[in-house]
Amino acid sequence: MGYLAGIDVGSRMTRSVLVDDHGRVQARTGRETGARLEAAAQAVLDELCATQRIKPEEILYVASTGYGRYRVLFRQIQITEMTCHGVGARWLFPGTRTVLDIGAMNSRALRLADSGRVAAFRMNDRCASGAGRFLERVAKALEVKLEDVGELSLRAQNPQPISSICAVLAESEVINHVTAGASVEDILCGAHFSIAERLVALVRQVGAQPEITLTGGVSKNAGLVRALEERLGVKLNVSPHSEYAGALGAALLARARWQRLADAVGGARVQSCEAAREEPA
Amino acid sequence: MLVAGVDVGSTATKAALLDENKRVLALALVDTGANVVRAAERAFRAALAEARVEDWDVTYTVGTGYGRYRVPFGDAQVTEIGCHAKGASFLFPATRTILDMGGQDTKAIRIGDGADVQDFCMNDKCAAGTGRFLEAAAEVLGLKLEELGEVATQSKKPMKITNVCTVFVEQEIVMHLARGCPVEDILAGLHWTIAGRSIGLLRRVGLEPEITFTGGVARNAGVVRALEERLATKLNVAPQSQHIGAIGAALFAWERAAHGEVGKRANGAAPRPEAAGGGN
Amino acid sequence: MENSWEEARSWDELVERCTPLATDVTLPSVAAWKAANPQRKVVGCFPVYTPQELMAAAGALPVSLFGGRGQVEIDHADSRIQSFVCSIARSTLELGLAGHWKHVDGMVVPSICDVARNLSGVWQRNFPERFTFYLHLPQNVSAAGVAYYRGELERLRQRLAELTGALASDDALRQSIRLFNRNRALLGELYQRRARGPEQWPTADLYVLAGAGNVLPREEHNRLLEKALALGETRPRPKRDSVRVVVRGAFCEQPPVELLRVLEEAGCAVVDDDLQIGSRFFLEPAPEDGEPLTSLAEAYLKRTVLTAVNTPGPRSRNEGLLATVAATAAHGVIFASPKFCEPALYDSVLLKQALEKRGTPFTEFEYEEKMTVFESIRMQAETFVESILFFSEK
Amino acid sequence: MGSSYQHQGVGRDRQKELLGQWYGRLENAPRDATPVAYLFISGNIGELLRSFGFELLFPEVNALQCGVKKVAGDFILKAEDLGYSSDVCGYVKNDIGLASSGNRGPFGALPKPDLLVCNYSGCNTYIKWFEALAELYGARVFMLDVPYRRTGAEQRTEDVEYVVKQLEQLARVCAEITGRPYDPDRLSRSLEYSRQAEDLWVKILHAARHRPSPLDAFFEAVFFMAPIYVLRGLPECVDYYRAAWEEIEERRIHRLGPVSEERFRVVLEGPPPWPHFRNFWELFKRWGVCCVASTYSKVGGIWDFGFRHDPARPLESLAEYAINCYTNWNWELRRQMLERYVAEYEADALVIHSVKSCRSFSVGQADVREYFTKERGLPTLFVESDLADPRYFSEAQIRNRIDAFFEALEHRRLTAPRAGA
Repeated sequence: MGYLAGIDVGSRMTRSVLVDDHGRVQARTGRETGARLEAAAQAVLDELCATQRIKPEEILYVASTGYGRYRVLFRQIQITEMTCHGVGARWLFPGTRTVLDIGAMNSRALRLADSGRVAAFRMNDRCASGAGRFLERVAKALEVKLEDVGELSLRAQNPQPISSICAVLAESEVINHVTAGASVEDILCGAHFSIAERLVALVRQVGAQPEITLTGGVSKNAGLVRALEERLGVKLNVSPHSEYAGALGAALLARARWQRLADAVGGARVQSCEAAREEPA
Repeated sequence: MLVAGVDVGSTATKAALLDENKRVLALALVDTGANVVRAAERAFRAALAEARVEDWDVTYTVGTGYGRYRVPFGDAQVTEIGCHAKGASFLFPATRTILDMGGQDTKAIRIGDGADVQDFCMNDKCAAGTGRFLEAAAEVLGLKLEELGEVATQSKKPMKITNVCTVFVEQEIVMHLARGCPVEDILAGLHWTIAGRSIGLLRRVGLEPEITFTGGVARNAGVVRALEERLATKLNVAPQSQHIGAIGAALFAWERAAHGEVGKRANGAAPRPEAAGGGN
Repeated sequence: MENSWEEARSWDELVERCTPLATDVTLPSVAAWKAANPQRKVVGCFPVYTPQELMAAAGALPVSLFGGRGQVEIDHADSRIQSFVCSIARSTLELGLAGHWKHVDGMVVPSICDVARNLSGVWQRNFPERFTFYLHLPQNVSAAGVAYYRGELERLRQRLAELTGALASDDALRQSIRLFNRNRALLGELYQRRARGPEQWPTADLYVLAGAGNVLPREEHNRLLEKALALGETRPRPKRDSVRVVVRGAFCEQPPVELLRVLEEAGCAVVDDDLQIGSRFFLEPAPEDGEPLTSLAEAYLKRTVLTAVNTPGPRSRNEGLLATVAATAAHGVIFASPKFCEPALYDSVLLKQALEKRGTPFTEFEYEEKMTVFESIRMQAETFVESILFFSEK
Repeated sequence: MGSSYQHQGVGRDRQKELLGQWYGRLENAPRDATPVAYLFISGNIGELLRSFGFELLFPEVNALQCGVKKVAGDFILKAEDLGYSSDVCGYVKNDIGLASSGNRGPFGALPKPDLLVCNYSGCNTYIKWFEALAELYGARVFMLDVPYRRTGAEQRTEDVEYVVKQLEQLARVCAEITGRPYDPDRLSRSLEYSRQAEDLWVKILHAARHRPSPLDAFFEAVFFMAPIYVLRGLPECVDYYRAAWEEIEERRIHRLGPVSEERFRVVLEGPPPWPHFRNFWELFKRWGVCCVASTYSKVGGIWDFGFRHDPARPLESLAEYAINCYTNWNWELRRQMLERYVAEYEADALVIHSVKSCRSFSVGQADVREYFTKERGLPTLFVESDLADPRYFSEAQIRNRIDAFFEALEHRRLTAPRAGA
């Protein structure tokens, strides 16, 4: 049996997923990316092989994704997060039409066509991007643990509004609320809603249609999910594997590419496409 | 007679204590943190402790800094701009232009001989190119804020950093690191960018020498060097640059006291053993 | 220096030698020209639609000024131009205030947008001793509009005479129109060949070759383009898998050439664009005989390449874009708008709606002339390419 | 202000009444089969359109109303959902958002346009705005091209002739749509009303030369100005300014003013931040600041230097009016205007409110600031926010700037005599 791997080198975490040639998930691993991206990528690959007791050469095809996709030296092809999250989300929730990927620094919304093709996408490239970083800062300012902010915010009595567009200035608004004697829960709730506000705008701009699936590291934050569902007025798909959506999508696309390669049909085309993508200077 | 000034900044709260001859008896600095009231009180107390005096010895206290509307601290409030003008021209009498870089505000101020504010400008509604911008950079690079300047001075060829947005600059830094670019070059680039931002403000008020650089960022040798390079002139930087706002506030307090005004702490708010002798 | 391109033996060498001409915003080649022709004048032209035929006919050297191209350290202009205004306005003012354009004797600013319109007055205030001409481009496509624009051109001709000391004769103008028509024809040929074989005619290279025309006398640029057309066919290129895209929005403030390379690396084969539109904005040659100013006025109002800043009159921008997509067999459209460029940002909304109706894929991003990091744009471009390459919906 | 005065509050109340009636006419336009024309405030040629029986709708005024009524934010977000950038004009986005969510605002329902007249004095954004509306409504656009007013004291005749030619085109289009012939006498009659209202409006503005000024020529004038921009040429507009004039006269006689004690007289350049209008005003009132002249109150047209609509030269005077609204003037002409205001109204300072939405206002303001501070030694305050988008108003920061500015002015007043001695 043949294996195919997807490696997602993100700004904080590097994750990998191994699928077999029938597209069944066989293994997944993850670790902190750290400063040396190549090493992180190699490490998750080795872990994959270890879990399955296979040698790296037994992996037929590797697709890399994430901001470090070009640093995965053993890749056959690199594919962007957006394409991969689309495919990954479809696999997790076949009814997915819209994907919201909330990362530490970037957030992205995708609208998928029936084929799974990314029909429209939008990246949060403005003030107050970086939902993850924003929550980290708020947590720091409030002296609470990042893991807890979501849960805490759910206990809010009267959420405190946070208006500033600048994530950094929003932080000082948080401080002002504390000064004014607002409870940590209420402030956190406000913070989550202020992020949700912007994420919703992002989702709307791609012309969101249900089902909407959350992916990315921050998607596990219950407070944010609640805020988003309230603002969007629909339930959201959240999977325990959602932070693996990128690696999963990469693995599945790797499989598709490998099969195309296998069939003589389009083989040449695929080759040239990969040749076409050199490591940028 | 003693007077005090308390400057509640976005990141740090500073206090200064002066005697009747405007000599600085004590300076204190605490993190502002979440509770502005507490921070102001703590800084004030710290200054008192250092000078070994009690709060009723303080005739008059002036509060300043961004926290002043939420917590009017002391007997009167004056804007940071007024206080920095006052403090800077006290330490460097020839000062005509002041650049103050604090946590999330950057200000350029032009003053006359009387330390009178003639013109001023501030950065717009975003933390671009402020102290917070450097903090973010320090975090990403895993350095201490005060280390940045030192490290940057080792740079051979500064990296070009275009992002002034505090959130995006982190991504840009991460990317440069991923490309194996030396930390010192990234930092040198950052300092250069920040300098550029503030020069825009300085030009608005007119770069009249001497220029005095105040606020927390003034302690960063890298920024100072970048500014001096780009402005082709030396800057006045005081060791107590971070306290200049507080000192200015204290000087306003001194003027009020000199006009015979007496603050609430002094006139019997607190128990005063030798109240009878209290001749203020 | 100014003829070094003549010695180029290959396409790559030609592009390399033209790069400084196209990108050095301190305009060394113009300084050299000025040194060689001390008695003649240099007239700077702010984008987009400046009738450079008039300056050439008056014996001056028209130079298309496309801002700072990310090369100038903004030192003075930040104190004059608010943070929410486009970079080209800022860097153009900077280059003037910092004294990089001492050899530019005058400036013509057309009324392309609110920023440009006010910039004309700001420029006048900061350089009172220099020739500044605000050119009103009519928005009313009618006989009245043509007549008014002809009048504007006549006034420009008179003012130029004050600057150069000689009034451009009708014959000189006709001659000049012929010269510019030739230039447009050659650029048009280059663009058509690229549309046929984009990998043979890389856009990043075309950008540089066309850009050289911003600073060179037209006669010289024409010779340069003839040489380019000859050299371009010969160079071998690897065949590669890519999607054909039309680029829109970059008509005024220009992206760094790296951005175009990133697009091509990502697998976008640009088959049409509105980059540096300044030099080739007539769809057809302007009539070469007859009253020259009328023929230029007619050509501008009725036969210009439509961008977000001129009025379409009876024509439709949406139809125009759809026609281009069809004619170039493009897979999709990339809207690359300069940050804070209001006209481009408004326009893209309507154009996107039209493409949506047709089912033509598109993507959009904003750039700035001063940007140095292209990661997010690379990712968007790659995603766009993948969305077309990996999922064939047929 | 107590009941002892008979005219106080008239200007405000009557304005609300008139605008209410006008919006009522708009709401009923479809029922009454009244043709509706959309156009812009700046240098508008409303009299001509009304002479054909059009009822007029000004998208800017709707945007302004949404701002004041604090509903602009949602409409702007709606427009951004449709793909409009966060960096483009908030007025446009407000209007697109409004139009694409049923065209019902705080002022009631709005009719569809039979004609879009893009009289775009001093603003290219207007063109993009109406291109979008044309797409939305499938309505016809008439492009009234108004040349920018350049340096040079004299009005260029070719500019006027060009606009007149276009007004004749427009008249033909109106006749086509309404089936009514162009009636010069009817137009002249309404221009006579315009002239009368303009005389009174100028008297009101000039009243600010008194000390203390009986009105705030910015914060109040922006309300008083509405009728002259949207109802000009109608008799009720003349009555309104007569009543408003009486209110101002009464204030002058009793030395009533917008602030209890007038401590600073300032000239204000730039539009107001509509979503935060009250707070913004309060920040100045606290310091006893009275605006004695403003440019925004001239955003539609400028009469205080002598221009009047002229029944004897209907199209010519409409053209001259169209060309000479504030944002259609170039930098030098704007500077001269501010210079005059500072002198004639004896201002202590210049306040510039720079708004992100409107580049027509904003670009060049920094040079204005530089000119007045450096070359004229006039204290100048520069604050930034937006006229429509509530997200761009940071009260703490603006308050800080305003306080520091007047703190410094006061400090200088205290030290001035000492310096003199």
